[in-house]
Amino acid sequence: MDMKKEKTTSSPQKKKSQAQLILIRFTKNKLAVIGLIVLVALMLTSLTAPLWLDYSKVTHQSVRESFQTPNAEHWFGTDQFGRDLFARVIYGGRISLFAGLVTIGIAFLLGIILGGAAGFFGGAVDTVIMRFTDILMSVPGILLSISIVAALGQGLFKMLIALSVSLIPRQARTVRSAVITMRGQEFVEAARTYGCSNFGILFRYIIPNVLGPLIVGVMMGLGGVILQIASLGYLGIGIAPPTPEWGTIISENQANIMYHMYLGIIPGLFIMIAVLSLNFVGDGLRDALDPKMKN
Amino acid sequence: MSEVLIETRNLKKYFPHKLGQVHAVDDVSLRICAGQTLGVVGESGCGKSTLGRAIIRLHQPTSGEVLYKGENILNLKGRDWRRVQTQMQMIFQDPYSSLNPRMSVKQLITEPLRVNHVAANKAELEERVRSTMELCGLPDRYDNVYPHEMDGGRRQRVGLARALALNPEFIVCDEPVSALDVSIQAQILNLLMDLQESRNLSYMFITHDLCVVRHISHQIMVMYMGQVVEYAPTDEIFENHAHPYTAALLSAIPTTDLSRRNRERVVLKGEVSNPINPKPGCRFAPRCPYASEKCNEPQNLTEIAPNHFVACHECAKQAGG
Amino acid sequence: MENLLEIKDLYVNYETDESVVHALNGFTLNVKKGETLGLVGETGAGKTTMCLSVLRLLPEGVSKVEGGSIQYDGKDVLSMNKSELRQMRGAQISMIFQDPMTSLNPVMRVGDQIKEVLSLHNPELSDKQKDERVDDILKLVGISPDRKDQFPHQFSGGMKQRVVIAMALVAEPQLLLADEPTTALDVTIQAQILALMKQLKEKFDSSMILITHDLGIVAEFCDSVAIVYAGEVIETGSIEQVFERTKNHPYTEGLFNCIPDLTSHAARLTPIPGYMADPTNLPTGCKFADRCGRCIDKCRQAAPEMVEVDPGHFVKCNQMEKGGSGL
Amino acid sequence: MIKYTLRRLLLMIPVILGITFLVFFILLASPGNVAQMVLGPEATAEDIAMKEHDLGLDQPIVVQYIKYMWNALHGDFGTSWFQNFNVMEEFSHRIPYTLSLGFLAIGWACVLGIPIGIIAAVRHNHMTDYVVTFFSLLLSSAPAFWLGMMYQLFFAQKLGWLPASGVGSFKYYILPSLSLGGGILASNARTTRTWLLDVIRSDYVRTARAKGNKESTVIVKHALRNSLLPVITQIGVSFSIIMGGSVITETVYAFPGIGSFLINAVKTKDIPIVMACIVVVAVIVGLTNLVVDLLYAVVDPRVQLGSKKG
Repeated sequence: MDMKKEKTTSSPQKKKSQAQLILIRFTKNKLAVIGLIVLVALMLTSLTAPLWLDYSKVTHQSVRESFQTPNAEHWFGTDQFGRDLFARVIYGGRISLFAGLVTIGIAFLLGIILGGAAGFFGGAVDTVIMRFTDILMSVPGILLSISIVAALGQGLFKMLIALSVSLIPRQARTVRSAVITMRGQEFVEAARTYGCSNFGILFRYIIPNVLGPLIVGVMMGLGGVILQIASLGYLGIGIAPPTPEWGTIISENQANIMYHMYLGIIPGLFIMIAVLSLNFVGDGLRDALDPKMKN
Repeated sequence: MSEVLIETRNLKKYFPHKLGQVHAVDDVSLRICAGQTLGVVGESGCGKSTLGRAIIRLHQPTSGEVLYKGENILNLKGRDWRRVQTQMQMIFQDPYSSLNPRMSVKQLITEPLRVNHVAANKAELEERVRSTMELCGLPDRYDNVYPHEMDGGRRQRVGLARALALNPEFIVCDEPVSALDVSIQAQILNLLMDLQESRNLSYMFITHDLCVVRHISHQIMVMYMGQVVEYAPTDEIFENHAHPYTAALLSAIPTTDLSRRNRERVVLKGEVSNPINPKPGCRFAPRCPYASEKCNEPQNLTEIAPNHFVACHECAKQAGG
Repeated sequence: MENLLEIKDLYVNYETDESVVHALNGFTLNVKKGETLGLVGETGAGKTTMCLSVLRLLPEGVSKVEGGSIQYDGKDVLSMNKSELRQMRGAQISMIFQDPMTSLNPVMRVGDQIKEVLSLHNPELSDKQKDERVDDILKLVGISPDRKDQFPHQFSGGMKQRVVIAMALVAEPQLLLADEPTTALDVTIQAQILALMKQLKEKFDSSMILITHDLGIVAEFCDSVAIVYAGEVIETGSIEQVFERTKNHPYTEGLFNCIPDLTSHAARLTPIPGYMADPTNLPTGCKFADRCGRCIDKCRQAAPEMVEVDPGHFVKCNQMEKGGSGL
Repeated sequence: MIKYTLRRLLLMIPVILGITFLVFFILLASPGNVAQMVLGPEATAEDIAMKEHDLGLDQPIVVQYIKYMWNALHGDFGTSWFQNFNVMEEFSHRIPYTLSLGFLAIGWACVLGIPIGIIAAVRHNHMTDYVVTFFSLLLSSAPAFWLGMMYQLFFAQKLGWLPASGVGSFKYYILPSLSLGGGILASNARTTRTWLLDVIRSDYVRTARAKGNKESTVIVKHALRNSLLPVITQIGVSFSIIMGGSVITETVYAFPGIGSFLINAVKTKDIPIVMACIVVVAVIVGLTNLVVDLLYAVVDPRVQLGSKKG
């Protein structure tokens, strides 16, 4: 008898419901809570940006005010064309978060469909989908995205396609392995004994039990996508300028960061903070969802 | 003898394997009458769970027939199969993994009724779930309790209630009490026996524990590596068993009766052999103290006493069958 | 025969973020030299916690020994320092765990895992002598020595448990703690393993605590028995005294009634009503009170004391008198 | 072992054919007239037609693909459409740089990452564990190009310890490999820590303690080897991430690998270079995965080569 069996569950008086248990465990993880707060703050500021920061400030150039270090008027200072870095970073955030969410959304949905089908039905369906993901994963994701950008050219929509194509195989793989483990559980066999249809089993039994770890995967995945968007932006094959995007801002100012360090450091910090908070929340959520991690 | 509810004829179930075929269930013929319990006993890997799942078509059998009230159900489709399927249900060994963790007790028991659209309206559905829970000793304060909030014994009651919701006539019980503590085990066994009497249910009770099976079954079938070695009424198995494997099983069971403490024991040598592409004939031969050349030919069940079958030419000869 | 192991009034708790589990509540047990004691109890009764406390292998940070003492061969285990503990583990006291599938290191050869015990406790032996000792012990447990270079995954459950037994006995310990050694095995393999352990115990003249939830195993393989409920020993005595079933603790009696024994012909088993006592909020007084058919008010208030109903046969129940049956 | 390796090599061919056909199809089937781009805007109609004929663009895509692959098999990856130099020749200079940078980055990730993970696991729930987890998450959240720029800014330009860009003696490799391997170093540390924590709680580690072993021997001799298995798989996966990352790091440090080479080709849609890059990287990643699987089978006795599905 090891420790886990040693603790018998108590008599049937109402224990905390599952959601409350997860919440308690999540709030116990300080870093995760901070991550959540930062994430929500970032989301809110970039969502409500047009209300309190009109777009003109992003493109307004004035040579007189170029290269100002962060001051009262320009919180993050200005770049070589005198454009306000604060406005550009905030609007840049809108693009990164928006594109990230859309990409991870597409990858998540297609991942569930492909991964779910492969994991649940197995046999020919499984081999075909798995061989296809093997091919797509034989080359690093970013190379795949770059070749798609090379083919389709630059632009927000084209970049979304490029990124999701490189993400779908990984997502499908995770969903497939989660579904396969779940499919072997006895409660799925039980569902078959009382005549539950295949689709009924997939959507009422398997997907709900698989959602937990998948959401953690999406959190972490979103962090990765934001990094990729910034990287494509930096390489100059992301969203065409002058639309502000974190990666492009850094690459534009790369030449001047020797003497104007703030131009390089601040946008980079924003990316890191966004991805870091996503990882903290993902980490906290995984520990909260996984009852095994007791101490 | 009441009329036969379930009958199988030469039922076989082979699983594909890299190196060949695993003969999980090999040519099993059995009969279960209404209101009776057939105990299926054997060690791990003998195919007893596969047999139970093959009968209710959880695993599609490789060959042979399964007759429900005389009608072969293996290739029924659509409405006909659904009609028979609701008559046959199953309860599982592991109370922790046989209930969907995301569903409350009420939802778990309502599922079979909802899937088969059995209840005319919501009120009837509620009433039916209520009565089934009552039957299994689950008061209604359990309605929205989740599986992780209950211990093994109560979870097994929920599993039973879920199986009973459709008013089946036949339930396959796959080691339902093995994962439970002794004191809770007795509660579930008594519940199963009470339900059998009140609702004329028939069970196939699968277990590795001969004491438990003696207590609950009318007939017992001993299996070894997919083959039936002995099949007889309960007292026949315990009082005058014929097959050496049954003898070894019985002598290996520790008993609290001190007088039997230093009884003569039949301790088997060696281990279960490889189940892939087994040779014809008796698969117990390599470990059997009385093995002879003839054991390599296929053994068929010979009746050595009324309803007492044994698959061993040697024992049949000795018993003058 | 004086006692090899004396556990007196041991309290052990596990603190988790949700609640505190009282695993052992005044656990008292004595094991004489050369004796095989059967320890019977249901899930969560504290059997494994007892073994781990004796070997001081309780998980740090989570578990806490609240009180009581453990005396092994006159030495106080709880105050031993690290090196004394290391000398004791494996040489004086060794343990066989329940699940053979996970008790062996999957990436290390079987022979090396046994030899490791020798290099720890018999450094004076040369490498060749150690190999011979490993071959001898393997033969003793019924495994051909030429398999010692194989890995655990190449052995069946029963064979793996034989390796674990060889590992536990190769340094010839004085006390063997066997935590449900055969629960994970089939009944025919279980018979082989228990017969082997009995034979080896006699050969090395060591004492053994055999932990199980099966009274049948205790009846056939042990000299004396202790029944555990909710972290407390509630009855102890020789096999003959306890299995005579005349002066048992109500819980022991309940256990006897609900086991579907081979020889019993009862139409229905009489289960013990109610459910396991919840270790996170244990009742005051007798912990079995809620489930006990003969419970009286005294039981709910005062915690019962051990009463010696017969010489050497103790029962912890308020309604039992010294020497008399009382019930 | 050899039979298994041969089988894996054979299995790599369909995968490489698959990815190359996919990319070839995407690149050529896309809108916009490639010949027009090559000749520039003022090219006349028949110039474009003649150029298309030269490059064989007028034939059906499948035929072009077969021709391309046939040449590639013979090591001829065609000539660059814009600077018309032989692609293979240029690659043979650049591949060694990319490979050496990649292996050095993996080297850092293992030499630093794994020990850090071990320390974090052994000192679980202590300060060091929290510090390690925090910094490893920090490192893997920072974009690789920004990390590179920051190293460049501080260690090269401000402090002047190391060269900022270009290539030469070993010193030129330090900063690029550190920034390239940063993310992998973090995930190696995290994987080692998580798996070591899991293994420390397992039954056979408890058995090792019950034998009387010192805690340090238990960790090193029993726990560590079992927890390294998943780390080896992690390294296999991370090599393909490194190949991807090299595109970025080489651009930051103007490092003459195939990465920076690819970016310019992408901007100008110089198909032969992009294709060559895909083929080379697919082969490298395929080979490293094979090597990692062989290594895994050596370390873990339970893995029988051959019985593993391809």
